[in-house]
Amino acid sequence: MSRLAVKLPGLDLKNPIMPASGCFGFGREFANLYDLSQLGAIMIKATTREARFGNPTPRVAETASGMLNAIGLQNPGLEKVLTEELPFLEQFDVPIIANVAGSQMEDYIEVAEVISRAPNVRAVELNISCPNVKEGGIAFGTDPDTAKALTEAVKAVSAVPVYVKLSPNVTDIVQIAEAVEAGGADGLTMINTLLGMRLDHKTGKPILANRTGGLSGPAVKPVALRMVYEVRKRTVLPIIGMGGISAPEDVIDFLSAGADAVAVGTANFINPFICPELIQNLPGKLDELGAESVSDLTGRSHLYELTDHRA
Amino acid sequence: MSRLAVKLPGLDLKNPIMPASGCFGFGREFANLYDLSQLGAIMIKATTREARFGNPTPRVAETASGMLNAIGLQNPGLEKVLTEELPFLEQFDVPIIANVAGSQMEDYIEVAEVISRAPNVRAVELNISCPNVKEGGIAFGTDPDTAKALTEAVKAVSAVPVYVKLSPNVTDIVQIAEAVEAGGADGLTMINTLLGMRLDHKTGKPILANRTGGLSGPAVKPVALRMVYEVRKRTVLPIIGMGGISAPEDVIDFLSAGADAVAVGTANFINPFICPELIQNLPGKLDELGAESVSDLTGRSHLYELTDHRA
Amino acid sequence: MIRKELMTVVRQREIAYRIFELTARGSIVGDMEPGQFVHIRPADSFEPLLRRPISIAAIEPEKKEFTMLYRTEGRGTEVLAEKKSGDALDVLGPLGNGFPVHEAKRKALLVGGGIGVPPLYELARQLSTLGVETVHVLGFDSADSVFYESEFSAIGKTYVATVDGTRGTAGFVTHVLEGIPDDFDTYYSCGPAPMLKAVEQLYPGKTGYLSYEQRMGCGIGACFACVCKSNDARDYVKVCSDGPVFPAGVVAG
Amino acid sequence: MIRKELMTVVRQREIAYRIFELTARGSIVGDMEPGQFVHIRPADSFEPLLRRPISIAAIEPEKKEFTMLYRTEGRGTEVLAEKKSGDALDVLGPLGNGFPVHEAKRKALLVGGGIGVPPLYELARQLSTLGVETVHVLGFDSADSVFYESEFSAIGKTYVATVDGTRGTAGFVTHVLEGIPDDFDTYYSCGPAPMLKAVEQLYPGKTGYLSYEQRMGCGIGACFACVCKSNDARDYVKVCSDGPVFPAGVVAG
Ligand SMILES: Cc1cc2nc3c(=O)[nH]c(=O)nc-3n(C[C@H](O)[C@H](O)[C@H](O)COP(=O)(O)OP(=O)(O)OC[C@H]3O[C@@H](n4cnc5c(N)ncnc54)[C@H](O)[C@@H]3O)c2cc1C
Ligand SMILES: Cc1cc2nc3c(=O)[nH]c(=O)nc-3n(C[C@H](O)[C@H](O)[C@H](O)COP(=O)(O)OP(=O)(O)OC[C@H]3O[C@@H](n4cnc5c(N)ncnc54)[C@H](O)[C@@H]3O)c2cc1C
Ligand SMILES: Cc1cc2nc3c(=O)[nH]c(=O)nc-3n(C[C@H](O)[C@H](O)[C@H](O)COP(=O)(O)O)c2cc1C
Ligand SMILES: Cc1cc2nc3c(=O)[nH]c(=O)nc-3n(C[C@H](O)[C@H](O)[C@H](O)COP(=O)(O)O)c2cc1C
Ligand code: FES
Ligand code: FES
Repeated sequence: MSRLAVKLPGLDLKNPIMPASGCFGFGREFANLYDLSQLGAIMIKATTREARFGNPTPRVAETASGMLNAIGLQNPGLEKVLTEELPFLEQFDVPIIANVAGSQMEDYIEVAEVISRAPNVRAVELNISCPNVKEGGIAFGTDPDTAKALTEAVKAVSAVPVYVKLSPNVTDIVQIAEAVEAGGADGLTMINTLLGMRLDHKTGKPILANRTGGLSGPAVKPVALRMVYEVRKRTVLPIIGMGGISAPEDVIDFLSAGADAVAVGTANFINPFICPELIQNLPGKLDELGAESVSDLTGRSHLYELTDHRA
Repeated sequence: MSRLAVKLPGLDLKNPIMPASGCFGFGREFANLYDLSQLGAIMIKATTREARFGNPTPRVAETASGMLNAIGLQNPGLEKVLTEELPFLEQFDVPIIANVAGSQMEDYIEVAEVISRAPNVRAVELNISCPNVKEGGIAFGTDPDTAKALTEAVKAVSAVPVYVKLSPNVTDIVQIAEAVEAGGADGLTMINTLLGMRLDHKTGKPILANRTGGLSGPAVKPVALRMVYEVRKRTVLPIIGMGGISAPEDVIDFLSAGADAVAVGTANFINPFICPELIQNLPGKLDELGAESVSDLTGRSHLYELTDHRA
Repeated sequence: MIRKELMTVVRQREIAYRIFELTARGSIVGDMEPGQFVHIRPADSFEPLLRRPISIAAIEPEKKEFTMLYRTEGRGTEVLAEKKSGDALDVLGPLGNGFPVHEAKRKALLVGGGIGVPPLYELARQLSTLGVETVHVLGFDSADSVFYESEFSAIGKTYVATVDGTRGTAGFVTHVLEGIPDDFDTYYSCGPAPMLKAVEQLYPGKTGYLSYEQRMGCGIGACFACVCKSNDARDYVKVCSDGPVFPAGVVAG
Repeated sequence: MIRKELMTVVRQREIAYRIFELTARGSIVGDMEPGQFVHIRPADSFEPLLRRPISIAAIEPEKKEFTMLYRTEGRGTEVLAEKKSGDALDVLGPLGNGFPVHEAKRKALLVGGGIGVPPLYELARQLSTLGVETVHVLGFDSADSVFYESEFSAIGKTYVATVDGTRGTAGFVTHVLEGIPDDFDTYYSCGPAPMLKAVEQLYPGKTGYLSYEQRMGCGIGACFACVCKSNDARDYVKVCSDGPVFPAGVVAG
């Protein structure tokens, strides 16, 4: 299996495949379906200081090749995550990446400081890109100075490496990536969802009670891939890429664009066995492409830069 | 037919349906398929001062429920558009909206000044959002000050109302809308394409010779709808909405979100008869919804603001 | 145990206006219980993308066949309606917790509205097999959307109500309920939320089980799409994994 | 005249490895000419979204039927390959300018590579009807992807080349061309761009027509997706509406 292995700050991944935050809960439901130790890592649902109920329902709506969600960071709160959810996951041989969210900078700092000391948490994922909450969330991820300051503050308290989850709802994602790099981030995860909306044709009323929601799934893959490609050119930070991954070819594409590992979100809803299936198919894909290891593919799209001449 | 009619600055539209710029050429090809006088208006292909060949091929690639294009503003140049293309369109009883692009501010000003005086051009559409050219294009559409300055300059020379075409590749589209409103824009058209990318799975090479391209089609509709909705809340300018429209329900959705009229792009490639078909179906749709006229539907999604109570 | 299986469509037909009856064969049928649901992928495509939750309406474990009854609403159910005998059907299931059949002792009232009627059919069959008398009150929009009236009638007394009065009692199921004796020990109901609320309020003293609907993502409890506020110690419940069937009183208005 | 029609699939079968022969019936067949193409919508879905350009391989105007031959490559052609007799086929066409059949006088050379072979078949039939002798040189990857060899042989002398040498001459069509007489007056060719270039360079003095491929959007000349630089007064040509067939020398390298 070592040809699938990927080493990133804090993370010794058996393979580059992991479920994305919010699409896998805290792993309990999927643990009934397969052995979670197969996974490269697990990105758990966003954790906030206090328990949150989230937004009113409906919270999801389908769109062409995609879906909107406005869950609103529902979670049982830091305390319960520490005492109930993380201990449950300790039975599996898999690194946990703790997605951390909050309304104010202090929230992020407090949650990161505490959760980063849980025995199986190997990295913190700073969620500065949730489009579905009124305060915090995306506001921290669209301004480079704020993003940098938050990264610095969390880095100062975290016992494990800090990955920052970038929002695609920005004019220049490279600028945000560079800002959090300057703030000391150990890695990037990207992308979170694109802000979108669906209406009831009959009434004109927004289908989501929250009115707007985050767009994910195959529809957003071209945008995600472009962003990974752009960011890869300009930072040296490791990237965990995501956005619309549902097949082995998608994994290859994200690696090619410059991701070191990938996360799978929406596809878990369509096929709950997607992560182990992707992991199983990966060696065959590498053979097909004549690649010895996953890292042989990382960033290969950038090789075409030099030879391509344009009018 | 008057229940379909819409009156906008410079534009007396028989109905709110028009082909979007770049998806209809200069109308010649579609004139062989149906009578262009049926259309609400025609947004012609971007015109630049000099002729442009555009980007190398491949210039299009399909994605999940969408397509990428990197045509690169190919057009025969202002002179030929004035002497060959616009005169051809004079035979039809349809207002022309001239999409204007350039590399520098002077280009925009010169083209707008001249083309706005062509007899059948009723409005100028400032394309400050083309993601597929190295200079100009999107650069003018992502910075509010530049967008405002360009709008002012073009307004000063244009003989017809000026609509500004907004890019979705920004952190805050409302900010850009407000800037061009302050610059004197008569209306907004939105959205242009989202920047995206597709790779060849086998080689990792970008499929488009230009590497990145603009994403359009049903995949982007949720993003477009959300942006129209947000902008509608904050400006009084008329909006021509677009992004993924391919069915009567899509037209209704854009009107509901706050558009005064709509444009159809990618769907012309899938069904070249889509515009007349949408026009024909619209009265039936109005009946179904109990609406007397198109304007009865405009902005109705915003009515739910006041009555909706959230936790 | 939740499994994902490519089942085989045995047959499909339209049994009422926009109402389809689809029977499929596969090994997960062995695990199914009345009131549970399956999560169906309408096509091997990104459009429609998500699975659709549909109740289990009838189970034939010996034949490994189950039947679902659904109304075409949008893209997903329309695509599903095109399936023909022999086609593959991508099913995730069985999901959720069904109706507790052993709660009813002597006589049970089953109240269904529209596409809430289907799960009551297998429930009625199993109750009847257990010797429980069942009374069925079924509400529909109109005569042309009534389905399974004779199937229910074959099991027990069946009342039909239609909103437009073109069949049975004119109005809602509550109009029927007000006119029939409440000599049952347990009631079971599935239908739109306002109907469930009304039924719950009619029989405050009885044991009752209500099956809820919510828009779903995963269908297995992982995405928090389908939550409802609850009246018990839990802050909230998930319709997909804590439900869809809840004892009366649990789900908050 | 370009029309959009829901044609009916008459039959479809796989005639070689990943090569499908699909025959459809409809009124637009009456307007078709060899070398033109149709723009097919693979499914009534957003995925695949765009139409796919496929050449017209055989025309039976009396029956209102035409045949296309295509190789499954990606999502669009895979979905197309699932069509069965009786299914609807959404066709836009006929598109583009075909081969000028009246240019050939006595003898014509037809050179096709892979999925460039199909349009040459109707061309060969029509030339033959006009009394023009045709010689066919067809290139494929491997023996299992060879198709229509006997159909072409029934019309005129036919040479096959395969890249891996498992059938006919080993190598490219150019290897065959170098070994046969150039006693034809006109040549026609369709295949990958490098092949067209090579053929063009082999016969600088002859009248020749080449059919090109490009990724397309609209297929009717409106979107500028399919342009090639040209050597003539026009700066560029559009493959879909100025082509796909061009006189040799027009399309720039
Ligand atoms: C537990 C459960 C059991 C159900 N059992 C049945 C049944 O037996 N028969 C039947 O006809 N219907 C049933 N439904 C409703 C059924 O799921 C929807 O009618 C169906 O999903 C509509 O899909 P669509 O693609 O046709 O509509 P669209 O409106 O195109 O669907 C778009 C999205 O909204 C969701 N959605 C739309 N309506 C509903 C709804 N009422 N409930 C939940 N999600 C919805 C879809 O799942 C999809 O994700 C059940 C719902 C639930 C939650
Ligand atoms: C004028 C013309 C005539 C053609 N005639 C035939 C024929 O008779 N038989 C045949 O097998 N093929 C033919 N082709 C090629 C055929 O169009 C492609 O193989 C097909 O579009 C691939 O679609 P896909 O969905 O399977 O592949 P995908 O790779 O999934 O397609 C993705 C997109 O790329 C485009 N694309 C991919 N490959 C090509 C290609 N080689 N040329 C143009 N567009 C492409 C598709 O149209 C689609 O828009 C022709 C192409 C052109 C331009
Ligand atoms: C239902 C749902 C809930 C999500 N919740 C979170 C979350 O709590 N924290 C977070 O960082 N991202 C969250 N996301 C975003 C995903 O982690 C991921 O970034 C995004 O969905 C793109 O990947 P995909 O297209 O594979 O789904 C959520 C996405 C979905 C669909
Ligand atoms: C092939 C292609 C070419 C385009 N060219 C232009 C252009 O020249 N000027 C412009 O303002 N927008 C151009 N656009 C953007 C469209 O006008 C429209 O804003 C966008 O495609 C979204 O609408 P749709 O989803 O209906 O296609 C182009 C789009 C496509 C697909
Ligand atoms: S649908 Fe995902 S938790 Fe219920
Ligand atoms: S495909 Fe649109 S111009 Fe040729």
